[in-house]
Amino acid sequence: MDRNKIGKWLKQPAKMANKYSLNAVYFCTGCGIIEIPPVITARWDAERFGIIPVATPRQGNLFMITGYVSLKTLRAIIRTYEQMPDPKYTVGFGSCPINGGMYWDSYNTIKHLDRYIPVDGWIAGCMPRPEAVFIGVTHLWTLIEKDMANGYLRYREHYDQYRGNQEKLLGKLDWPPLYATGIAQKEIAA
Amino acid sequence: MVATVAQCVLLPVLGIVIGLFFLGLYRKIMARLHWRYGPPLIQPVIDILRLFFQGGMSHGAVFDFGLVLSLAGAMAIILFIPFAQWCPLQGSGGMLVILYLMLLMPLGTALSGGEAANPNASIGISRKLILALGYEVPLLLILLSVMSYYSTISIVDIVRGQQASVWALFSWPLALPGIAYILILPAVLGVRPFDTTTAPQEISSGPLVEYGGKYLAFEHIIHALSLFLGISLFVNLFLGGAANPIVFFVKILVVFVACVCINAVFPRLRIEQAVSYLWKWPTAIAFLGLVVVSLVK
Amino acid sequence: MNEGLKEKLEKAFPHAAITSMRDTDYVVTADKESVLSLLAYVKDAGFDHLTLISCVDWIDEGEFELVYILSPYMKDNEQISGNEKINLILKTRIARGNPAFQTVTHIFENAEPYERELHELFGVHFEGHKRLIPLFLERAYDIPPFRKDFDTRRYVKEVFDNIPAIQDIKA
Amino acid sequence: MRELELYFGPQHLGMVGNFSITLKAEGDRVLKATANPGYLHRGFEKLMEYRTWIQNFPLVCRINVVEPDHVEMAYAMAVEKLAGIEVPERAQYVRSIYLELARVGSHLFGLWAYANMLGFDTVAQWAMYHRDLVLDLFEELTGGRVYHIYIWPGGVRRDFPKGFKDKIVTTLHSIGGCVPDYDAAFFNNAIFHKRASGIGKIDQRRARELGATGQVLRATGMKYDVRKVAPYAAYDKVEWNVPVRSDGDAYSRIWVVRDEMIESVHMIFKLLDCMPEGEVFNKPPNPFKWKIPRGEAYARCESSRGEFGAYVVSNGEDKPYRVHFRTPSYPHGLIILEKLLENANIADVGNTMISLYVVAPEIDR
Repeated sequence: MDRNKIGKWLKQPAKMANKYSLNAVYFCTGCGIIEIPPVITARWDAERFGIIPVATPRQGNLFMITGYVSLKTLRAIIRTYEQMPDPKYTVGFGSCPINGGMYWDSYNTIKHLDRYIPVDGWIAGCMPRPEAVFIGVTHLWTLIEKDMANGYLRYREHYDQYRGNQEKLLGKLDWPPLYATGIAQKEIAA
Repeated sequence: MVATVAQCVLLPVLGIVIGLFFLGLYRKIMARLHWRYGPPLIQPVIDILRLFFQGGMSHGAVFDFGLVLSLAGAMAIILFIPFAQWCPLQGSGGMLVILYLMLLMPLGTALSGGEAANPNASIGISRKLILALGYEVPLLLILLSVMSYYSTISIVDIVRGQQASVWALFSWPLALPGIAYILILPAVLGVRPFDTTTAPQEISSGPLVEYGGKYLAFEHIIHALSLFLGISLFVNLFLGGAANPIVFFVKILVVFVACVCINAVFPRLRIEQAVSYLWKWPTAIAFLGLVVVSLVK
Repeated sequence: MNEGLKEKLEKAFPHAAITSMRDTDYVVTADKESVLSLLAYVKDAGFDHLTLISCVDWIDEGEFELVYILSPYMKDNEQISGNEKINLILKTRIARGNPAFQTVTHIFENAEPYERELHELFGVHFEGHKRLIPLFLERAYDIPPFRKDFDTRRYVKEVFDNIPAIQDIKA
Repeated sequence: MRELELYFGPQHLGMVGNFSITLKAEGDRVLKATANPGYLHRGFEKLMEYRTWIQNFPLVCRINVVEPDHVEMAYAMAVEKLAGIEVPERAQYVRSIYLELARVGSHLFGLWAYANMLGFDTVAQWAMYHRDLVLDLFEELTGGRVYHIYIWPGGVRRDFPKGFKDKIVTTLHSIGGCVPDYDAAFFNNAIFHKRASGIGKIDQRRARELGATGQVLRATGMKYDVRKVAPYAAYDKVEWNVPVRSDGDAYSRIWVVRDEMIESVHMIFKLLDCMPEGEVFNKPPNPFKWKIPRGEAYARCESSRGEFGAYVVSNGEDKPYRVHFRTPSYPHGLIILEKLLENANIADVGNTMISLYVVAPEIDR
């Protein structure tokens, strides 16, 4: 470790710790999950960068939406996302969560993931190769460094809109809102 | 007096440092056995740091209390187990206190995890308690035979007795309980094939399922401490302790690496298979050892 | 046996039309009253593996076509008799207006999820089925989505394209 | 004891694929298990009705993520049956080799999943590494790592590149050289035997009633393999065995998988030896104007989990009128799994599921 890096560690321990300890929630949301096992195992070894899968959302801080999101999965994704403690980062993986990809005319998959939960970064491709995952992660590092990976703050700020969009699609959600909604929400934002 | 107080403060810190080093080493060795490079050695420290900066969620007063109880229990045992020549509370109680305090760790986790009211957690806790029941039986027999052989309950005296002659593992009647201890050591440490308690693929890491943020960080520290404690106890009882901290460290390191290698080559057992294993061979050997020791004595 | 089976079927079920398409595919078209007995019959005749139950929406003719595809398991653990390569495609038509049919779960136990799926995606009701609960879908659709008059592209435009993007309040 | 309701999945480390099982449990014992699919439902067969015959190829391979090749094969065979297209002989051999490579890769993935489920990271990581070597072969052959879109009606998209034969042989030898390691570490491991034997036991009569195929059926002793009973591609050109076991539990299934992998590798070597020269592609008509005559066809092939079938109906248009895929995981995951999990131990839920090799996207489609 060079001196520069040690200096950074001393200055911004929180940021550095968040960067080098990305614990991914292992949620096989779509077909992109097929590239996650190679990424975390012997050939590509993501653990070099501190990325390991964890068992429950409470323990993780990186949420990879791997592939298309069907309506039933969206419900599970929202619940999982809301269970994760702050700060948390979301990465959309593959082209399907970006704009629907090849399922643009499917009646059961959502087209734009960022209208339902905040997304910090995208990795395009179908499938993205393991190298693309690493490039995505290094970009996420840059975003964390510059305080731009603030999806969880956006979620709190615009919770009214996010919850509105979710309920528009899934009907009345059967769990209480994570943050205050309505007028109280606007006060927080102000 | 000053020396004792200083040891009381420094030994738990030393325990945490060594425990975290072990966790890092564990991941590194496992990675190498998996044909991959592995994380940096300080990865557990980074993880814990990150968890302290992450918001956690408490599930009530008992949740916090159980965690503190667990941590306090672990810290307290360190003061009773000699680390080379340092053992601040050697005059008070010895092995019996250790036995009592060792129950605190699973109990605290059970209290705390049970408060989270997650079915996975309750299954994990019941598994943890059953496993503890499984290895406590042979462990008690082993400790009894060691104590009766050296006719003392003081662990420092046992270490001295071994340093005067030969390591207990290689002396005749005590070799039997020694072998039994080796057989149950993975269960005491909770490594494979006995990591049923936290089996992430079965019950989503069991008691830890609802922990996040700083609570999980504390759980990691407790885990690190328990690794350190389990191995220290074994080294003191059967590998002759050490007169020199560096020698002691080398000894626990060797035992730990052996345990990691065992961990790497086995899948995990089901809980009833684990208990039936623990109550069969280790218990039989430990019992035989106790009989032989009492006859020889 | 193949020719024998054809003759036997023709004898037992005079209303069923049997056409052999290729050397391995036999197509049997039957009216809906005789399907259950036909299925039971061919099951006894060796076709004991229900591979697939499918449904085709012939919207122009106002009918649903239920398709049962069967093939034989091996009689013996070791020996291949040569019949195993035959696929028996059994078809019947039901009215599209109020589609209902009897369940075949009492003949083939593995028909259960297939019928559940057809119930959900085509809206075909299977009488006597014990568990006709939703299988795949999360939202309720006015028209079951696999019917031909359900236009998924229009549906996507109406539903998904109407979800607004998140507006930044500060900006 | 208190009755618990447990959700095994969809967010779960032991769950491979986006699938969920709702368990009613009492202590460690499962009283009732309900499979809960649909997390991956995209309505493939509906989407295919909107696309031309050839446009559907990129779509169909997404039905099964682990092993897209057999889906391509089933669909291509059905289209060939409908349109009456002949396939050149060399293409049959190429297809066979390609499908067997896919089987090896898929079984290695299954081995990863199973070893990972038992907490046996070491073997899991080895298996995943070796699967990656197979994917490298695919990448050289087809340009895609996971989805290949290699089989087309009338043959395959391109011939083997120069020196590709040697690469296959080298790769398979390097994987095969590790079989003793796998045996010593995993297949002959006493604890693996303890964990797997007697789990998810199903006898042959019951397996037949419930529509089992693939290694679930072969683990009960029946030598039923579509490659053998209804040969397609070049499977009838070489000698090979169908590995079977008789106990019908998870242990037998995993051993059948292991034997199958070895058998596949041998088969690839034999096929490479007797591969004829010639064309590999009978070009079909212009895909944008290609109309296939009215009719229907059912084609099936043996995927690494069981019988994979495609039922295709054409009404004379340039698009399929109706397509329905018969996937092996469908009966395995929705019926057999539910039946096997009754009265099982909670620790064995994932164990049973992965030994049946349930792949979720195949069920939902």
